[in-house]
Amino acid sequence: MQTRFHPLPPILKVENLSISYATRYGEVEAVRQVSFEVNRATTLGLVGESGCGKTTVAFGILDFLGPNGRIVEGSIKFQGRELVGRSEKELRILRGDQITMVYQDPMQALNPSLTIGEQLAEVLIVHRNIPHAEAWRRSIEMLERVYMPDAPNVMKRYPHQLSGGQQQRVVIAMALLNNPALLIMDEPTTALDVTVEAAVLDLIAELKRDFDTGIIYITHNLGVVARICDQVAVMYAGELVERAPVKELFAHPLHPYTQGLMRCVPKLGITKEESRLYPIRGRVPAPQDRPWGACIFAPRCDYATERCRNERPMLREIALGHSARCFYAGEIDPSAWQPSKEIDLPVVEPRAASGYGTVLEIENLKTYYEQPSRSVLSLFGLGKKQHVKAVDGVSLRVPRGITVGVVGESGCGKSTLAKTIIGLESPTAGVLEFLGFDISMPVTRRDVKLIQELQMVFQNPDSTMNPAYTVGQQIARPLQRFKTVPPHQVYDEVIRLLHAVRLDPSYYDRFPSQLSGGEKQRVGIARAFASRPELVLCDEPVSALDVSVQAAVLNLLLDIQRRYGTTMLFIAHDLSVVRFFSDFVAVMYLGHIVEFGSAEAIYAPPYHPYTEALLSAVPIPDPCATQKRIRLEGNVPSALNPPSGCVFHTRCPRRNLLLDQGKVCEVETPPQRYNTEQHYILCHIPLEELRKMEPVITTL
Amino acid sequence: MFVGDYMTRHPLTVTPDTSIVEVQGIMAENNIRHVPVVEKGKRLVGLVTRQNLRISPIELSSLNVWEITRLLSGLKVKDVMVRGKDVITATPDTPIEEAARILVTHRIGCLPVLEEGIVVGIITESDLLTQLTNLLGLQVPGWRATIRVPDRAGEFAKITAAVASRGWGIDAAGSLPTPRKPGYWDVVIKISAATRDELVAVLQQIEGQELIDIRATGP
Amino acid sequence: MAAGERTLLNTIVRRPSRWRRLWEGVSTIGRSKTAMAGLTIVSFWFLVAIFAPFLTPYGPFDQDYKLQNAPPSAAHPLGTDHLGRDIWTRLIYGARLVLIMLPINESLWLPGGIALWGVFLGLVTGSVLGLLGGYLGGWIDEVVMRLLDAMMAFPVILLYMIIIAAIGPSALNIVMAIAIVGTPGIARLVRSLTLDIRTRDYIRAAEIRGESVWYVMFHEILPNARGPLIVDAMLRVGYAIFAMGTLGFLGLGLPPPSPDWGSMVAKGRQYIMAGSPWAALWPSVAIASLVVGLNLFADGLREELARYR
Amino acid sequence: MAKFIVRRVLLMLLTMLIVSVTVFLITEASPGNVARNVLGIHITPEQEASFLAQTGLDRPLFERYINWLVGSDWRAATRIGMPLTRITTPDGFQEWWAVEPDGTLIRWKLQGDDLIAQRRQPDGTIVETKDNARWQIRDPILEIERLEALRVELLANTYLSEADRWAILEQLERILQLLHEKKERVEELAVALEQPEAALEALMDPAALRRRDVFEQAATEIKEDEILQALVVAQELAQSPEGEYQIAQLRAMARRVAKAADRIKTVDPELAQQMQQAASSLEGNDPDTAHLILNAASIRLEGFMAGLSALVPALESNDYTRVITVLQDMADPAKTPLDEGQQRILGVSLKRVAKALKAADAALSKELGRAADSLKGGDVEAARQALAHAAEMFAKSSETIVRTRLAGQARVARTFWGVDTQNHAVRWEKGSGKETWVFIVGTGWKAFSGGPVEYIPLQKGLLRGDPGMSLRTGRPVADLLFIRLRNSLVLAGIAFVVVMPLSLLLGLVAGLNEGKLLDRVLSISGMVFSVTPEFATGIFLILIFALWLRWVPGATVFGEQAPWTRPDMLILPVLTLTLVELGYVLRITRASTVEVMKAAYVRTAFLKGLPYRRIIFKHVMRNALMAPITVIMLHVNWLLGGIVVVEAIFGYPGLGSYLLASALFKDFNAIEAGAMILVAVAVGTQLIADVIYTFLNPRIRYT
Repeated sequence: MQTRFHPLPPILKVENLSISYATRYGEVEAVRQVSFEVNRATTLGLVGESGCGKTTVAFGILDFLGPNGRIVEGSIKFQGRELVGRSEKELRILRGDQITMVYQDPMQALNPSLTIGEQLAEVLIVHRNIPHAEAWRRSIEMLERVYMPDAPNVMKRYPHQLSGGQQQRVVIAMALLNNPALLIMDEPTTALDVTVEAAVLDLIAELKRDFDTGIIYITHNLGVVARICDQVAVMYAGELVERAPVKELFAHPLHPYTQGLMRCVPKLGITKEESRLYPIRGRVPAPQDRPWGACIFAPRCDYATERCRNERPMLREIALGHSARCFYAGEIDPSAWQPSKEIDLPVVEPRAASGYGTVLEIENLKTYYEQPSRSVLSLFGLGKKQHVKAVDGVSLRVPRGITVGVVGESGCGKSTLAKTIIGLESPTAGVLEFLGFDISMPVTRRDVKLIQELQMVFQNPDSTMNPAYTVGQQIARPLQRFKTVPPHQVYDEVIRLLHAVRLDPSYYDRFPSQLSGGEKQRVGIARAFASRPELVLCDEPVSALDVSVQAAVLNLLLDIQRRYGTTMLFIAHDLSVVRFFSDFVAVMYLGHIVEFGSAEAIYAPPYHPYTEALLSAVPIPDPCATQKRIRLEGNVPSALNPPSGCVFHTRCPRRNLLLDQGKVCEVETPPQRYNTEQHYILCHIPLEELRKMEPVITTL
Repeated sequence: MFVGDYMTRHPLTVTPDTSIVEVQGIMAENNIRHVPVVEKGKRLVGLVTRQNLRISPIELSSLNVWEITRLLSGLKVKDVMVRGKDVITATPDTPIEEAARILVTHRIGCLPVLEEGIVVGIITESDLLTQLTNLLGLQVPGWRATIRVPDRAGEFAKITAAVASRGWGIDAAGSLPTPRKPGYWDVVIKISAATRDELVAVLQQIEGQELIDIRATGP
Repeated sequence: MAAGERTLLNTIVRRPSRWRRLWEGVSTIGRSKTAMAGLTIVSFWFLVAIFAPFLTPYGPFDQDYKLQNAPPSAAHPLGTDHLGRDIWTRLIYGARLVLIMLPINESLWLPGGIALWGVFLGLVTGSVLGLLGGYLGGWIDEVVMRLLDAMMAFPVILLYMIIIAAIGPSALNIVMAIAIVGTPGIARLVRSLTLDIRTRDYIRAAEIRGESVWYVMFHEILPNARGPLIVDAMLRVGYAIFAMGTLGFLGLGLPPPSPDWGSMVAKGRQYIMAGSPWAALWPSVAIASLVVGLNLFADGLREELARYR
Repeated sequence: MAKFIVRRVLLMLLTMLIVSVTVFLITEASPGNVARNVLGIHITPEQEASFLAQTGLDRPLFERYINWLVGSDWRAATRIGMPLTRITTPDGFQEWWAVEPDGTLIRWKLQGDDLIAQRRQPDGTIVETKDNARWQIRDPILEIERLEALRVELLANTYLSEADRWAILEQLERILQLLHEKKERVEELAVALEQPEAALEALMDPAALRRRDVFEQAATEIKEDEILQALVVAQELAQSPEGEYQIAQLRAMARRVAKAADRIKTVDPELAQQMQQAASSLEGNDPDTAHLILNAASIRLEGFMAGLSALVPALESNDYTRVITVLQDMADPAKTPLDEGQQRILGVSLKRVAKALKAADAALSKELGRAADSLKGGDVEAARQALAHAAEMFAKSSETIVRTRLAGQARVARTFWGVDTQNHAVRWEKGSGKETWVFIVGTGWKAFSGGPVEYIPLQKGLLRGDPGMSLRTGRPVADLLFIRLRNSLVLAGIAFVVVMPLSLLLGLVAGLNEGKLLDRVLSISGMVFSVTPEFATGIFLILIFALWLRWVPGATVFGEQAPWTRPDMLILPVLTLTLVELGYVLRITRASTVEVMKAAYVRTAFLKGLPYRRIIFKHVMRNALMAPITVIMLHVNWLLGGIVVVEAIFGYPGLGSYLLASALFKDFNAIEAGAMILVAVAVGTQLIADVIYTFLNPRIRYT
């Protein structure tokens, strides 16, 4: 961007915007007096936990609030012109032309029964009145502009034939076709894998520069904000609580909520021994329960005073360009903050993986799924059978009492590994021993004593509990089934477990629909620990939770693990969480463990090239940190037909480190190279070369 | 240095049916003087400037205050704008000096920039003047030196060679024939990596050239 | 202060108890005009069915030879049929057969009408088949689905006709026929619900506890399929009444002289062109209103449930 | 795609196989007896057994299913020892013939004791020759068993004089002896038997045989008695499914009923009046009313007429023991209670019987006449005595008949497998004395001593395109089925053409206006239409349009005409069908539209700033119609059900009413064929629906 004498007016100026919905509780205000500006070629990040009204603001700008929503007051000035009160027809001309939007789930946002080309071209045809062929040509150009491989062909395909990353590129191309002045992006990368996310974020940054477009970027991920935003607006419970340039915000968060959010996020490169996660207590109030005439954050605020509870603070500018909605903004010193006693913090001490013996021993484990062939012959049981090699030769030893994290992109086989261990899938080959017993059979044929020792915590809080039973019944069931305690003590034991997961005994009679996501997850944990298992598998237990809840659940897990001395296998795609939570980390790619080692070892050179790429893709919640920019090309290959030799060779950015430019990778399976006794890398590149790599992340 | 790089993208536009009262408001609020008029598909149909909106008092003098109000509220952009065929436009690949020439020769204040008939931007006098300041390095802090050189091939190379030999870089440069002194050109360079004394020492040593002025400029 | 905050938080977090939820459910129905209209019609028929003997001075088989095909009058509010029987009396006794009593033989009857029993039995078999197919998958699913496909491919009416023609038209047999015909639809619904529910994590949780297949099916899955099943069952009761009427009309209903609505229409139809439409009209209205009522109720309920999901 | 279609077609075949087996099993579980449906309720057990044998219904389920599926001719051909072939005669009948080695078509019939071979000439004419050379002696061991049993019966028989008994016994012993001696050499046996069998011939009395004929004649005459006819007509109507008559049939029936009414006018005026009423109902094309009235009449007639009508088959079959029983029953006040009117009618009827029997047995006739007179005079006691006396007399006079019969049975039986003129493979047997009942077209049932004893009904099987014979009509199922199918397709087709565009459009409109008044009106009325049973809708429509407004006829009467010749009669059936389907499709379309309108991609389309019409036509419509179109196809099953009911309401001669009649009749060849057609239609449309769906939904096309 070139500098100017005369500053141009902001593209979008939102003032005192309030939006309400008609619900069964009456008219409920979802967004209350929000003000912000978006300038040309800048990105405004709209951050906050779910339910804070971010998306409502986005749809409010386009006045697309559905039949029961309406703008109560406020003004939205787009390029100096008021949008509130415009007719549907006038808005229609703006939508898709001057103001466009990119959505969270690209698959849902694209019409499944129209080709990509039709959906792209019609934007031009409608807004530009140009012939079809011309529109088609320009659409292809735009697809190429967003680095879509094989654009002319993509135009003829249907959405489901593209991968998630490609779909998101299509949606972005669609949004940019008319060279809009304002682009609203609603969590555009949340559904994507971390490596794809990184590529999409790069693309967004580049497009912002080239098109002079003002961007509103809605996200809950502070790392993403730090990476691509220029300005940040923090929303809480429908109100804007803080607004600042990105570096300023991260350096000096003024509002207690912003400060709290930052304390919830695990920082990459810091272990659990070094850092703590401090969850914000309580939860975001539902729109109908929000207090008027008080600070909306007061019930959860550590600094709240009588004034906060009786008077509503206004958004006021504390420093240049930095505003906060807090009476005490600027007076509060975040570094002097002390956790209140209401938050439970686990005591964490470092542990080594020795001396206690092995809980789980996996040797060359393979789990294949049969894939029905597409030929007519398969009807008669003929035809070649194909196998999805979900787990393809994994060896892993889990010592007692420690946590092993498993990371990798989706489709790398980490969930299948968990299912195989727990007994929901049968291994195709290999050794699977738990406490010295063979468990390579489905769970139904395992001894009940072994089942009891091996439990699991699940990802999705909404489906982790059976909606038909109360909390108590669900926790009691494993107690009854495994006869952990005598029948008459079951109730007491359930109450004890509820205490252990910091839930009030009154929760005993509640139904899952009455619980929040974090509470459900707590019940899930209580249920998993009810049988006092030796090993607990955690399959992405926090990835569906908001950051503050995530912090609380992570703390809880750490605490319970310490108290029970449980061994854990922690599966996640978020490297910072894994780093925070695990003692050892296994990096998986296409059914193989490509690197294994202690958490510290994984996050410092030597890296496996894949680990390196993963690390460089992780969004870091620190705008000042620098990160190597390594981007993987293409998609994860199909596990039906994995690449020969090293499975990673098709995407490996480091093959040129080898003398023969990586020919050997295509042919030979890479050797396990041991860096230390407990750290190995599966790569053809010699360790010396790998050690020469620079750390991916350097914090200033 | 083409118009496409320096124009203002996403210019504010109005439609032919916008009332002039509203246009006036928009201009005042955003502090602009030119608004392209577009119809469906962002196709240019005209241009409104502040001049167009000015109504001569003579025209109004015969009317009473109610009639004026009614007249004004009824007036639409299409009644006052410069019609499409009369609007002079540029394309994104027009060189900026060409754009400046057009502005000067036609004595106008702005050029809507069209790409395939669609308004993609607008370039105004002030945009061009901004670029003049950039051209001469006003936007970077450093030393602005004016050197008078004879109108001969290789003179500019002497300057760059001298600067490059010290490992400095030229942040901006420009040259014009010296006014009222034929056979000479004034070269302006902007250097930020050196101190004033170092720079003076180097520039003064160049044979056949004269350091006329050196001063610190910056934003 | 901290304690005070706790209570504030608790008031926000506190959710209604079980009774409260039930009351909310009832008031949900109350909110929907559609559901209320349906409920009114259905309750009307239930009430007249229950109190039938008190609502008419005649018996359903009493004949009056002097008054054949009479139009409505004070003595016979809806008129009489071709044998001089009071149509109102036969209608409300017919409602009993549909809704509140299932005659097994001349002296024994079970509570719950033919339509209700038919749907109930269909629910039982359909649920078991659907759960088996949906949860176990594999060849069991394949077999179950092929069987259901074959039954679904059978035109419903033909299936009814053949079943009733084969096993003869008695109340119990009509119940069986309704159950048999209803089974595939219910099984498919349960199967699709099961396919959805079985992907949930709580099913995983039960499985890794090593729970038996039956426990998972009947304790973990079935309770969660309840909601859609209840709505579906309500619609199915409507269809069962529809089917009963159709069977009666086609001469496959309860053997005469039972006050079967469909048979009443079939008999009455013969006198329409002779100028006495009452005997055909009223039972038609009765069936139509009851089925419409049930559908209105189920629709309204479904809509209200969907609206606040 | 290819895989998908192949898979679906295989599944369709599998489904049809399962369905055909199911229908077979269900019809098998049926307690109702087809024979009674076909022949009336007064058939004798022998007639019933014979009927079942002729139609192959006495065979085990498995065998019948195989016959139905792949035919029985190949099995019959091995029995006969000649290949069989089916030809179609110039007048449209299908005939089975055996093929002789030289290619001549041949079949057989039995005339007296002679086997007659019919040979079909190339020009279609038939040459008859005696073909007794083909008779074979049956297994001698079985014959010995049978004759031993006969000897026991002979010894026990009380109706025979001693002389006759011993004469027959003597010959029987000789025959038995010959059988014992020469059972290994069948050819010799035939010659050796000639002598004793000729002796038995002499014992048979030609007069007795003649009297047998007279009995049969008497039976025929009694059958023509109008009172009895009235009963028969009433019972016929009571049994036949409603709405299943051609106009000509109705007229003929009306004449019979009117005649019967006229006849009993003097005897029972009240009854006569009722029957007159029934006759006029029949004239007015209202068989159902007639049915009701006649039902009442038959109840009135039934008490004693049951006995009288039982007399007919007894006389017909020369079953003197049964004749006696019937007479005794009539004499017994406990078994036949009579009121005054009934006495009068019975009197009239008995008079008639007496007259008919006069030639055959004068004494018996006289006694019956006396009974009739007594009844007329009101002296029931005397009448009963006369009847009892008649029974006694009849028993005495039947000695010659018995002798003749037993002499006939005492011969060695001959047997032969061949093709008869009724399209069966038949094993004939003569000489065993066993009576067999044969249904002869135009004549009715006739008993033969010696005749067909084992049948394989010939059919090609469904897989070879032959759905078999209809039991109800005696004609091949295919003949009528396709005409009926055509009629139904016309009805369904018109309804479909009306329903589809209209309901999709209305559904779309309702869905787009979700929650608004228009939507409420459309969806609630759609719901009301779709859940109101077709017959109720039909009744309402008839009341409004046929009775009240008198715009269109309330019933359809086409006779043999094609339905499109009377479009006015099609209006109400089509309207009924349309309303029900309309509501259903409308609701589905509405729901689907509402769902699609909430989809994220429609939101995208709105936020792309597309004009409303473009969003609806391009983004919403295709996705919204995906569900309804497939559901409609799946709904063809319901549509078929609706057609059955609509056809029943309006008396429309379509496949539905045909199937209903067949189901009520348990005419399972027709049911099976109809079911196969319906299932093929249903599964076929599902297949089409799936194909359409894959073209509408690109996700399926490519995965």
